[in-house]
Amino acid sequence: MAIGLDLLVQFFPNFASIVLAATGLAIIFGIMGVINLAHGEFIMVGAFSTSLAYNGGIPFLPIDALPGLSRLIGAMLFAALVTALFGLLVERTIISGAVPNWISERTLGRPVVTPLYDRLLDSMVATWGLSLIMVQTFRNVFGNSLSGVPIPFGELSYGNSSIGLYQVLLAGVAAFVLIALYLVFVRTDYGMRARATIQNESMAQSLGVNTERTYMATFALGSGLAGLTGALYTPLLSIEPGLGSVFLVDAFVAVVVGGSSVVVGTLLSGGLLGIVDTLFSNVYGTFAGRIALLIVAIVLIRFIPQGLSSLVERLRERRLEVD
Amino acid sequence: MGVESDDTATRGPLGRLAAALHGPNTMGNSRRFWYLFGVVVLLFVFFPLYMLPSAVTNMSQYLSLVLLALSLAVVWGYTGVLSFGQVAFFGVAGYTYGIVAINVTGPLGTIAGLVVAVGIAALFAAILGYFMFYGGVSDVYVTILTLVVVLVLKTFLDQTAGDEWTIGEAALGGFNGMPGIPDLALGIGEPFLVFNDTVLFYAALLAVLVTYLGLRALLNSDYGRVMVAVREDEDRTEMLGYDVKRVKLTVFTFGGALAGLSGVLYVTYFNYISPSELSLTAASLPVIWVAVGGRKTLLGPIVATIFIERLGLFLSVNVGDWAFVINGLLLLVIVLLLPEGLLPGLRDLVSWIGDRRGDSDTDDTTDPTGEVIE
Amino acid sequence: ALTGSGSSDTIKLGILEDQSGNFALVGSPKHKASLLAIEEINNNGGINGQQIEYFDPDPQSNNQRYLELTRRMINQRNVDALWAGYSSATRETIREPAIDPNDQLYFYTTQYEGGVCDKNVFAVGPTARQQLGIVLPYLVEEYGSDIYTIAADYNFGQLSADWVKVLADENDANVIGEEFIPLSNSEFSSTISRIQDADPDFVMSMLVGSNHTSFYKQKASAGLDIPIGTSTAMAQGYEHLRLDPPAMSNIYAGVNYMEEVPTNRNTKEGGFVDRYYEKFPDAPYLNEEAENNYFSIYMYKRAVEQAGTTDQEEVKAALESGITYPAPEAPDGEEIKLVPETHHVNHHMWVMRADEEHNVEAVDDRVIDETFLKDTVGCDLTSKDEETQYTPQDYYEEAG
Amino acid sequence: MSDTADGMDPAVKQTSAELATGVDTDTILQTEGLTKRFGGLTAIDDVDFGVEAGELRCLIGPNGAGKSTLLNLVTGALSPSEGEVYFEGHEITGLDPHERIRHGLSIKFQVPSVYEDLTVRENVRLPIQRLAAGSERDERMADALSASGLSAKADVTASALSHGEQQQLEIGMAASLDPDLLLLDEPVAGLSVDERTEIADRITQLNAERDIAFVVIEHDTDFVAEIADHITVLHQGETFREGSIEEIEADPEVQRIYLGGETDA
Amino acid sequence: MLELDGVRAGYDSTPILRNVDLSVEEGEIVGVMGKNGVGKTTLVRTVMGLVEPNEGTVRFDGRDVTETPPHERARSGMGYIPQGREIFPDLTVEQNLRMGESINESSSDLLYEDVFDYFPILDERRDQNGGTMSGGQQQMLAIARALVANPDLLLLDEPSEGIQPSIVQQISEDMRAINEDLGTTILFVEQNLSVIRDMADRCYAMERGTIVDELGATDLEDEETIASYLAV
Ligand SMILES: Nc1ncnc2c1ncn2[C@@H]1O[C@H](COP(=O)(O)OP(=O)(O)OP(=O)(O)O)[C@@H](O)[C@H]1O
Ligand SMILES: Nc1ncnc2c1ncn2[C@@H]1O[C@H](COP(=O)(O)OP(=O)(O)OP(=O)(O)O)[C@@H](O)[C@H]1O
Ligand SMILES: NC(N)=O
Ligand SMILES: [Mg+2]
Ligand SMILES: [Mg+2]
Repeated sequence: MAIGLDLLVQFFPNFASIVLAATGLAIIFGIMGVINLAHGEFIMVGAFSTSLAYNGGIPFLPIDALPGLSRLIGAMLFAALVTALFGLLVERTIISGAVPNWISERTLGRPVVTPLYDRLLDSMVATWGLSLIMVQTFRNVFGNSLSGVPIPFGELSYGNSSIGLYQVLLAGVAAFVLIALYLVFVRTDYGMRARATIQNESMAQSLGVNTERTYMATFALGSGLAGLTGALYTPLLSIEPGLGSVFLVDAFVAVVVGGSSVVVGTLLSGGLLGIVDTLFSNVYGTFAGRIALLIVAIVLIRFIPQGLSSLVERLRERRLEVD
Repeated sequence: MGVESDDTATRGPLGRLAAALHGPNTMGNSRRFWYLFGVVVLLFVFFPLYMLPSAVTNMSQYLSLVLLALSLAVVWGYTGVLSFGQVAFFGVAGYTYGIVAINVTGPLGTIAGLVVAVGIAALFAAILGYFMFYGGVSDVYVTILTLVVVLVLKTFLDQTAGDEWTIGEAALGGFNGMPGIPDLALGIGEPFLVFNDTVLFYAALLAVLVTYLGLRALLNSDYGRVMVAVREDEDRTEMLGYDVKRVKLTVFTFGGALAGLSGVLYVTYFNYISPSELSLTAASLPVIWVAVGGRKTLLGPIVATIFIERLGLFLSVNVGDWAFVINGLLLLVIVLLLPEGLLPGLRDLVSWIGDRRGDSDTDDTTDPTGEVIE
Repeated sequence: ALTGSGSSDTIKLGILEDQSGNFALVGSPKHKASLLAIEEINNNGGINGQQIEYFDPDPQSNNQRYLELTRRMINQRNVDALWAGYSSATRETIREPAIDPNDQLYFYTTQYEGGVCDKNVFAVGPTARQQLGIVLPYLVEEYGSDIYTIAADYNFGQLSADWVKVLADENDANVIGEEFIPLSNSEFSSTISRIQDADPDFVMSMLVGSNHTSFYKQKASAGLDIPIGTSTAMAQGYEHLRLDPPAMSNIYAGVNYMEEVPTNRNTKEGGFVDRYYEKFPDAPYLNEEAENNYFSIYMYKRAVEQAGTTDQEEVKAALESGITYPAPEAPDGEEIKLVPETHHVNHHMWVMRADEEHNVEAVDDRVIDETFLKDTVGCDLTSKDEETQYTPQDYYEEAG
Repeated sequence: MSDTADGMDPAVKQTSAELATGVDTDTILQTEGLTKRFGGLTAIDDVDFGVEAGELRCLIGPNGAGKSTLLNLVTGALSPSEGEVYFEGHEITGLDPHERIRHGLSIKFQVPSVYEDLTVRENVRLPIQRLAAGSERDERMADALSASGLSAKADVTASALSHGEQQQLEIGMAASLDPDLLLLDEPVAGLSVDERTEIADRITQLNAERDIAFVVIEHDTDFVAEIADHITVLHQGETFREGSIEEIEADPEVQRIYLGGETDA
Repeated sequence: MLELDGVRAGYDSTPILRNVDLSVEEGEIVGVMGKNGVGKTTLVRTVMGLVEPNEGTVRFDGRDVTETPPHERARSGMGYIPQGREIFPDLTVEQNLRMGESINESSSDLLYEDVFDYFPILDERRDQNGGTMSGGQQQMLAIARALVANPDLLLLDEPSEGIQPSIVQQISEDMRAINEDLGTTILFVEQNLSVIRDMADRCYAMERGTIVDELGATDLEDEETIASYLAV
């Protein structure tokens, strides 16, 4: 019983960290066909922005003057926004090549950059370069570390153990993010149009989709979510330029294990991998948790290469069959 | 695959060699290329004469990494299987060589180490490849799966510091790695040739040369054409009667062996190996070398590997703080401006400029009703 | 041993410390303190009248780069002595292929697991046995005998955990739980819950690196309020300044040095701390390894002066003659001593405690000798040239 | 290269023996009870489809009748829900596509599928290099190129070919595998009138001279009329009618479900 | 409704269209015919804005749209049925149809009923992925997708390709009906004699990237004339 409760409580932070690490990456990967190896650094931008805003490091923006919890929430929202805007900048300059092409068309008379959309491998190399640039630029500009942010909310006691309430609440935030995304994808045509755009860009244009705006919005949304993740983890982490690398691997594994559907896939992979991690970490130690998570990922990719969300689709088809 | 040899009997041995090395799948089919190639090879052969010893040993390191790049060029560039896991075979071979060579002393031990290491790397690749290709894993899923395999290995090796991880005389050594790995050597009992310093350089140079020429021959052979066909369209190739899974498995295994050879040369350069060879950064480097150089070429990855590695050293000596930034910018610029890679990009640029010069005449004189369209 | 190039009238030192990459946080104070020592020496007339020339390319926390640069330092720059590297993995990367074949005089200054017995290597940082040897007995005395060990899951952590067991035995305490955490882990709730279940008197933490820093924040937010002894936190990565209080509250670090060590040489006006911040006003912290770089450059100076030459074999011999130095870690009138047989240092060790406000104060201090190499395995580089690293396996073999 | 290895499989032997007693030995392709379901949809429903050696068969039927699916089941691109496929007396149901190809099957897909980034010559070389070497290979490549009308474009990359040229190239590649049975899925869709004639000629010629049996799917009734010996109409996954072109065109049910009120002149 | 004036266009540096002049009046059905590779598809893509002219102007509904991106042309009323279907393979049939809804922003009526009436299979298969539909079914889906939002101008590139004969006939009839009932202007490309004859009010003949002839209603009665433009 106590063990069961322990496992349940431990599951929440694991679930939260996998889901929050993965959503931004999943959207950019699933919808734009861009593998963002700088995803961890986008998370880092979120964390740095939160820390700077919270500690009064942003000129003309007195977030540090806000009282209590609103100071933290203000800093986090600000960070998500900053990262989204930063993502927009990256999209325009690197991913779409729009800015360099605008320049080259006026000087050389022709575009020089082919957009990285749906070029998985090229986008990997380019964003790898971006990640090198970001980590070291932040190091040079902000130093090797920034001062942190306290963890709010205190502790949650259960049995003879306790855990930071904040870490448990993060699971709620992760669930909220998934629900919000679900609504965005289901209630609006945005998700459908975005998927159509990546499947056949010129046809989507011919049907009235402003594909350029779709890409910009998608990348900004994915970046904003990465920024939010960084913001949410600022209280828990030591704020250093390299902090993003912790998230990258889990995010990748979760995205691939989840499959093509961003919301369902991330939910399922966060759930399953979270359970595996919790179970093995608790029973056999952290190393076992880590290895078990990776090995489960390998087995899943091998046996369900289309991802966990394809299982749901198959179930849906099964139902159609019965109808 | 039971493919017959080319019809070259009439051209004599030299002609046959030339025919074997030429074809649509590799860059550099002109006479001018081979002159240039000869000059570059000579520059390398005399490298120790005009360079400092540290430059020579560093170059042997780059040359052994070139083999790793080539292994990925074959697997990814020519067969379309993007493995993020070449460093796994590299690392496994490195550790295996260390274990064997530390335990079996003397030159024979090192040679046995080499053979066993390359064999284990190939076997590992074969098992992994079988698991993936015969299980229908493809595309980006291969990429991620191989990456996860690397991370599992690294996570495992990081915690092997304890005494229980000592194999014979060789301790795996955890994060700190396995020191004391002997140089490769030839001889029975007493070594008469030890592969260190300049000797290692020549060994690595020879390995790269042989590999390059051998791969040229392979890629322009019937089998090489099937590899390219698999890259271009797996279904079509299957429907021409080729066993696509087996081709992928064979190439992947071969790539594993080549990466393994690279790993062995590399650890004999360091006399040491540690799990950092299996980090995410290390795993991505071969992808970057090959992507930057031009994945559908052999020369591209060779040039890019040496260039990028040497540049890294240059920047860390001369630039300091902003070295990573410059390095990153360079990658970005190359991928964005030359998506086919450095060498093909330069080639296209040269021909584009040539075209522009030629074109500017014809453009002006094109008759609006002229036969422009075929 | 040297074929000096044109400018043989200077003494050449190679300083390979991480200014960028993963270890920059701990590496850049090492780099800075080295420059401070060199500048001070040059301003005071150099060594035997010769000015020091230094080469300090950035190895970027990359072991491959370390080896390339080490070779370059040796072959191209002909350095007379080399300071290089933070992690033990880095040291091992360069030791066998570059340091030993060239008999290069090499200072490794990081606090480490111990055991290197190599005629070319001067491992002048404190060893795990020295650091744990001051803090563990203190905590047993203060809080009780049940110890829970958490350590980074790699060599340093595993060997440190072994030393905790050895020292627990010596102090009639018991290790009631032991847990190793992969370096990539930054989620500690299950660890925290296990500690709470075990209910020890105190925790020994040998967590390493920025991921593990999260532990201190997370245990505070979980309300785990327990004394923690450590050899890794605060002195290297100044967590007490980087983390919001009370994350580091009630943490006891066993160290040979940190910025707050209350000696006159250190904190008095014009002392080490002042001189450091005068030269580097924006530097975030002056850490344990920085002091080790600093004093070892001065020890090198003394050795050269004693030998009357920069010939590396003669300098090594001079260093093996029982060189001492009034390092900032030691109180007035005391000099720390380089042990000739082991090339290690008998440091003046401190127990430094952080309170709820993260103010740090010294609660205990004394000299602790490095006994493992000398007494247990019998490393004696003055009589036998060796190039070995001993592990606690050797301890158990030798000491039962 | 050859398929002699299969003779050693006792199971196959037995099946072919069974087959030999019951079925006309001239039958090179036979499906038995072949069924393919996609979710709730039965795309192919218990189909027994047979083709004689040397025959030129057309397979027609409404959109979605299951024609492409049937070919995919024969080549192994899809695996059946039920039923078996026999080729030249051997059961091939469980074999990989490449093994079936080596038994003497060959296909041109509905969507043109050539190696777009390779030259025409490399495209043609791939099927041939498996079967021939030396001067024989060169000859066969030259023949294949000229038969496809692409000798002049041998060094052009296939992506630069027109739609019709790509169709010709793909037929040429499929034919150069020396198949006993060649499956063509809509070979003239999107082609102009004269190109249709060329392809019709090509098919009849291959059929007559090399004795290759064909199954051709096509919606162009004029084209079907021009080439077919025998026609099978597929409808809702089942064989609906079989017969000569005249019989089929005259069948009011076929007119209703497929041809429309009046057929093209 | 649509007017091309001196249009030159091509891919990269390869010129394809040379000096194309063409106009379609409101409510007309105009065909374009010509052999493979003469540039018919390029012409339609230029009208849609997917190929940018190097010279000349494209006018739609009285406005110069030469520089207007395709999505704006679509929203202002152009419906496009490309050669080769270009169905979104991983969207369901229903989603593919919904993608067509943004065509012609000015008209709010959606013609799902009519469309399902023409192609009942699409109604039956709403939840099937577009990419798994048969070739002909995809062609129907492509036509339906462009029709749902009631475009002012319909661009059809070989609509009969891969479709069974009875439905080919039906499509010609349906197009005429749409044209009459809704006033939709149609520009189409075809190889199929009978479709051209049944549908077109007027027809342009293309050769080597340029318009070489125009066939009126009477010319179109005569199959020989049509065939001569389609054959060698
Ligand atoms: N993967 C699949 N999932 C679901 N349904 C499928 C799948 N593949 C094919 N179908 C359905 O099976 C039926 C048969 O399709 P098939 O492609 O064989 O038709 P066809 O006779 O070739 O038609 P066409 O003449 O239009 O090419 C169609 O209704 C199609 O929608
Ligand atoms: N994306 C492209 N890049 C370069 N050339 C192209 C491209 N698309 C078409 N072409 C070339 O432009 C020419 C005209 O092509 P287009 O598709 O417009 O012909 P078409 O008249 O529609 O032919 P079809 O009847 O076969 O559909 C052809 O020579 C073709 O090879
Ligand atoms: N020496 C260490 N901390 O690796
Ligand atoms: Mg079909
Ligand atoms: Mg066309």
